[in-house]
Amino acid sequence: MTKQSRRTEILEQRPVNLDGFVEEWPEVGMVAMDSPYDPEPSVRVEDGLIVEMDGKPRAEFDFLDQFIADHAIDVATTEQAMAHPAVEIARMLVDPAVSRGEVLDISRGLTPAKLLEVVKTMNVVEMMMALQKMRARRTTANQAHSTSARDNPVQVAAEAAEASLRGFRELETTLGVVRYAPLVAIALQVGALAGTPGVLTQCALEEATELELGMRGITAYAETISVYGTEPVFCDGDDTPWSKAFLASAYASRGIKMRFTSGTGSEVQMGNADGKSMLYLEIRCILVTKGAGVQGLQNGSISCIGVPGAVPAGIRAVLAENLIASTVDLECASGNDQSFSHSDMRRTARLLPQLLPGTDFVCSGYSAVPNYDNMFAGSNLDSTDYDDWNVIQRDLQVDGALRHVPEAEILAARGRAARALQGVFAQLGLPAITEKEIEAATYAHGSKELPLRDVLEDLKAAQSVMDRGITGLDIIKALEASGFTDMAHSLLAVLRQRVSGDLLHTSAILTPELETLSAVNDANDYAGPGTGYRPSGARWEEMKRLRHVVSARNPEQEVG
Amino acid sequence: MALVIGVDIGNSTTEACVADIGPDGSTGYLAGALTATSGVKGTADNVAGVVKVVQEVLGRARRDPAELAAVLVNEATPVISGLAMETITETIITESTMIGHNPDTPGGAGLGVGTTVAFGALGTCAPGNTVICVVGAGTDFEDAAAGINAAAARGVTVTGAIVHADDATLIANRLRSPIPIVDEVTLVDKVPLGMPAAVEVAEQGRTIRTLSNSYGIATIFDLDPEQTRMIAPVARALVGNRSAVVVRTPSGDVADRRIPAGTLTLIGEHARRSVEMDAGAREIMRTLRRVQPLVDAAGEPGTHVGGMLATVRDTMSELTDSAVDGVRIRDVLAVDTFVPQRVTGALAGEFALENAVALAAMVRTSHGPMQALAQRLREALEVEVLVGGVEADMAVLGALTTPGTDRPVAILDLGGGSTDAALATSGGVVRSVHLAGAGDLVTKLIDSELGLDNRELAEDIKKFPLAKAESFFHIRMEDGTARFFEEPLPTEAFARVVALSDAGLRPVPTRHSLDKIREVRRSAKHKVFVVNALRALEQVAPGGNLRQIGFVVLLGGSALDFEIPDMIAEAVAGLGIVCGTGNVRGSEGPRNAVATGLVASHAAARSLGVAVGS
Amino acid sequence: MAKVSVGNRRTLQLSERGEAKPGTRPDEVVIGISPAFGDFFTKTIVDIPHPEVLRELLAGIEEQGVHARVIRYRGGSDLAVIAHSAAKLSGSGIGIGILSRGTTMIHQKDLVRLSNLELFPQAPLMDTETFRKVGRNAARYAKGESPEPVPSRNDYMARPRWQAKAALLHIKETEFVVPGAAPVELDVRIQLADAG
Amino acid sequence: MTTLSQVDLDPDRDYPLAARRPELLKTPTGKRLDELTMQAVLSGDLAPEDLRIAPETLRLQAQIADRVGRPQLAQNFRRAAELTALPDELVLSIYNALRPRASTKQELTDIAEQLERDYSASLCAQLVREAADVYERRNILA
Repeated sequence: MTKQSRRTEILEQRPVNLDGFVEEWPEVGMVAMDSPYDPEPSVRVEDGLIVEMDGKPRAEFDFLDQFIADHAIDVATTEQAMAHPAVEIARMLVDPAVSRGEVLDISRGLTPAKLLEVVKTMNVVEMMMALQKMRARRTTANQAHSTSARDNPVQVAAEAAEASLRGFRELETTLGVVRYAPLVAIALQVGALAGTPGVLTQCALEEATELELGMRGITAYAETISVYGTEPVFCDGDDTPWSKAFLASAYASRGIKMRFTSGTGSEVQMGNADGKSMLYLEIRCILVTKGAGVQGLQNGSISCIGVPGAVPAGIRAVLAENLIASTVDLECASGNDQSFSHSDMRRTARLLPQLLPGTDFVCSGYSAVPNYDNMFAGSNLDSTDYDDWNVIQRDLQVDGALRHVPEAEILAARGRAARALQGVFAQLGLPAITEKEIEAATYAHGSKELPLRDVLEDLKAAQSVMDRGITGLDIIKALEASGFTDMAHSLLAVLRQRVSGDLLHTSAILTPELETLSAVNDANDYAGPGTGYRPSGARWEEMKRLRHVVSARNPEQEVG
Repeated sequence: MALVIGVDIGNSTTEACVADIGPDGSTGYLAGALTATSGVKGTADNVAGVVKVVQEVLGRARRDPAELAAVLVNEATPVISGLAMETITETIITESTMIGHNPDTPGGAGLGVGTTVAFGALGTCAPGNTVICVVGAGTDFEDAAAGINAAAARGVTVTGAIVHADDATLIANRLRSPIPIVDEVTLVDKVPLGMPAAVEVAEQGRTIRTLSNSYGIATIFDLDPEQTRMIAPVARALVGNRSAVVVRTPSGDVADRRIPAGTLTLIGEHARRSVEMDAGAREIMRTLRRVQPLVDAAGEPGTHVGGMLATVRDTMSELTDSAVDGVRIRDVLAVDTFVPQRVTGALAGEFALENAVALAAMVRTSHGPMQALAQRLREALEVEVLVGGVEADMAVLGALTTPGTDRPVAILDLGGGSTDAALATSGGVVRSVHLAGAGDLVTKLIDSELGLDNRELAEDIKKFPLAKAESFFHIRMEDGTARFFEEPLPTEAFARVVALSDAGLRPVPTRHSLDKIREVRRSAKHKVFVVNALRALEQVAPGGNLRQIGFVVLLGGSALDFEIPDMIAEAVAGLGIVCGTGNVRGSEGPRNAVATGLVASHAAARSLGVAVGS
Repeated sequence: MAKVSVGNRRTLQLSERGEAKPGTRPDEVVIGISPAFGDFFTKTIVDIPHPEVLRELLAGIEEQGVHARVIRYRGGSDLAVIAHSAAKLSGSGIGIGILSRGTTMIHQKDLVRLSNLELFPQAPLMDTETFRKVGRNAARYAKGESPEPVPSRNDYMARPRWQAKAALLHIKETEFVVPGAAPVELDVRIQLADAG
Repeated sequence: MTTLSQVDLDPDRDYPLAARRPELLKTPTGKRLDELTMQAVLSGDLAPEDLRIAPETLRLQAQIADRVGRPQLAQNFRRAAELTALPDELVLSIYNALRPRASTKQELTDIAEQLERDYSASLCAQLVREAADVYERRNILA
């Protein structure tokens, strides 16, 4: 064996060397955003119809091209918009003197290749500048996963309560054993109510069940509606832009908020990238989403993060996809939701481009449970990273939408969530939750510390929830009857939202005061230094608090 | 006419029956309904279930709640049952004298005798030695075969091999002259070296002959009668195996040890007796008969049974808000069973079926908080609620609506937690009894005897017939017939034993054959339901004489089982008893008896002008 | 994750014997290897040499007393297609499909292509022991037994390490596809490499 | 009296409708927002149908989306308004029919006709017809 230096030996052991890195191969699409095979931007309109786009005549359009040309791009302004040089549009994106609205006037007419050309002229700092302005909602927010390796509803409820208390405005769950879904979805909803009011919840399942839980008011929004950037992969997913657009209308027709999901790398991962760069294909997904009339998109590579993460400038491309979603006026839940790296340093570096400028949801799934309990296969951040996150927010004075909460409050909320779920289960005739389970769920870090449940009884009960037609109204009644009146009221308020449809607008969330905040009434107004959203006042005071801060008044003590 | 509803709050289901009653007591039954009982029977938690079933039955009869004259509720007394199991034997192998597991694929066939030698030391064996080769972890099968061939070429007689990996066939296929090989011996390092040993492998489909025979072992190792006596347990432990190894060590042995499992104290009205749990179910039940009627029971603290009896007592005391020492265990049922357990000291992860005793116990209060429950019901339903009728009386009245029945009639209510019986003589006297042990115990026995550790699966095995998916398009049912499908079966069912559940084919992921699973299922049902049926009938029969009973009507959820009613009928067939599953009001099957009885009783009272509660 | 490597002790010689024909023996399992297995590619994604992979699959089958045949599928690089074709050529109806990177599947001829009996999707977790068990289970299905599925393993940190390499390997393998080409029967010789 | 379709909304002034213009909102069952109280839930006066969105409300929200420059979102709300009349199962079955290789051109045309004829859902019908044409050209019909 050749002799190795001690330095090399130590470097070899660094966690970052457990990550995988590969060379680019543009011919097959293994390239982030800079490929000689991506098309040149172009557009031609005849009689109100786009007849050529990005060098391709209409007759050769695949179904994504046609959907984008006919639904996403503004035919009236496209030729004018495309006439602007890419670098000029990029400068408008970066320049604080150009308003968000002025950028939108141009971006609504841009083709996929043009949008790609624009971001290719930008480095990550410029992209962050642009994202800060283009984000749809003025106030940032965050989303968490609350799942359990054993699908334990008591754990999911307690974790949801803690997450809700720590500041997440959306909570998502999914299952190991799918049949558990109704119980876990109820647990997520009840738990979220025990933290702060107004947290929206969802349960990722196959389309029909997910829609049914939503229609019954057991969940409040939907997200796992995937779109892809090439025709064969879209078809492999058993969908087309038209089927997805129809599904989007179906959700809106029931007053339920929803967003699509896509991300760089999925097409090359499936070996069908059509020789195009990952970002070009992702831009097609973004425009399909726009064309379908969906208010928002979860993107940032998501479950394929290992692919862009392995090629040069891949994480720059991931930032670019978030930026483009915002630039075409969509809500963006910006990834950071899947296990990404063995290296803590690299995990943080991958996070900062979304955290620093702020996005509508900085994480589209921060794991509120330890990663071993994360049924979405792990996240970039988990429940052991809470304190790090809070310190970074405080160090840089950027709002990642979380806060430090004293232990006593967390225990109270977790206990209350478990107890409320005990009441709801009892009222609905579902399997009992014992005092021991409540105690364990209150103090646990993960599912390993909870008593095992009788899975047979739980699964039977889960089926009965579906058979008996239990709805959100039944949960309200059960909460009220168990003495959790405040929680009953806030759930009714959430359900009442679907009558008004206010939450269907771009980037809508409910505040803890149960007010709707969306890109309509809380539109991003960033216009350079001194403007836009920046943490101040009570929120900044809240962000200053950490687990351990030495008191200035008496340095022998800690505050908070 | 008055519209009334009879409601029976049972342990697991709440049933209702709605009827119009004329002034003369004439009764027009309109509909029945059933829902899950909310909370423990006889407590205020039942309100939700009662309200639900009342709404449902009215809906079915298409009648307006406003018309309702009264709701009749049975005197529901809380019944709680508990289950526990104690393993009472343990197989221990000392000094690694034998390996007796059944690897799927041992190699070669026949008997080899020689001195154990490590594979690595095979090269140092002198020509003329007769050896058994011990191949440890990490040795490749080609290397092992080459080594054995080389030793044989040098004149070392290798008569058999003991191997760590699943390599026996692979090695045997590469030997110039085949030898018996036992493989998958996980702790092969613990096999004593330099000791006389024998390896035996039987042909496929056969079992070993020599090592399972004490005299066979005595012949091989040249044992005297005293030594043969010592080795006898080894031979016994190897009976039925396809392959085995016996190593003769100075003090090696196989022991079948009894584990002290604590005592159970049974307190009767007149006597009090203790019985050791490890004496087995027969002895426990015999002791129970001696002290009957049972007033209370206690288990030794620190044992499973002691813990279970204490939990049952605590739960009941909490529910009825009474002192713990006021709660009495009113019946126990002990059942002999087996639990697959890893053998202590074994080298190949061998399992032995250890003996165990399962115990079901139940408590029953004399009366629950019925008046409080009735008051809550009045408020919830806004209608008169009458509590009336002893449950057993009502059940008999309901059962008698089964076409073809007459007094004297006994009913057997086969539930989840308890088996209840009542007898109505021709004179109208009703005697009743509640026994521990029913459907839940059957599930537990199936679960532990098959080593499933999955109650949901055990429940499906209990409830549904079995089949084996022989191809993607047909299954072989447990009765031997084939059933064909147009659409291919689900992948997870392929080549597996499946339970034909409501929700489709449910694979049973074990190595057990269909016959074995069926046998365990049927014997569990027999040990619980047939035993309890006879026990119950004995206790209610006049003078304990079963022949005095004319008719037995089976009621309750387990009376819907596909084989339990037949098993009970068969057991009482010789006693001149007509036994069958009830068909309440000629339409409800074994359901709705108490609810129907409540209505019937109310109608009778009304015709006499003494309606309950008026 | 432990580094899995067993060195290059053995060599693999695969000689083509013409188009693969359906088998008639009811006691056989057919192993279908991907276009570049043991050819352009020599080891799995975690560097297990292909001779060892094939040897373990074959040993698992032989230990059960079942006969094995090996074919190369040339017309595609989709694992389900390869495994299903192997199953359809197998006298017992049971086939194993394996890709160069190590992803493996047990298939049965009557199943729809997109289904399978057992799938081992995470190539980085496939070690020699697992390949042996795959061979064993396939043989046991062929004998009409009900083997317990080989326990599937999962590692949420596999994504950052292997996701991109797996994609590259897949694309590369696809380059060796000869559209429309029939599967060919192979003679397999696995030998110890010459010492020194 | 002005009908809802004549209401002229100003996003700055009128959004969110629940807080700013509750008088414009009714459930499909004709209930006002302030009738959706806890009292009503507990007394059983509220059914799940009372917590659904009405087609008129979706059209008001479409107006807001248009006014803030989101024509596609507005169009989605208008399609959704049409779908409020369809039972859940029908919605799901049309979605399934729109999957690749799931339907023939005739089947999709029939669905479009049914949408127009039975539910006056002309926007949705148009989407389905458009899909049928594209699917034919891209060869993904059944």
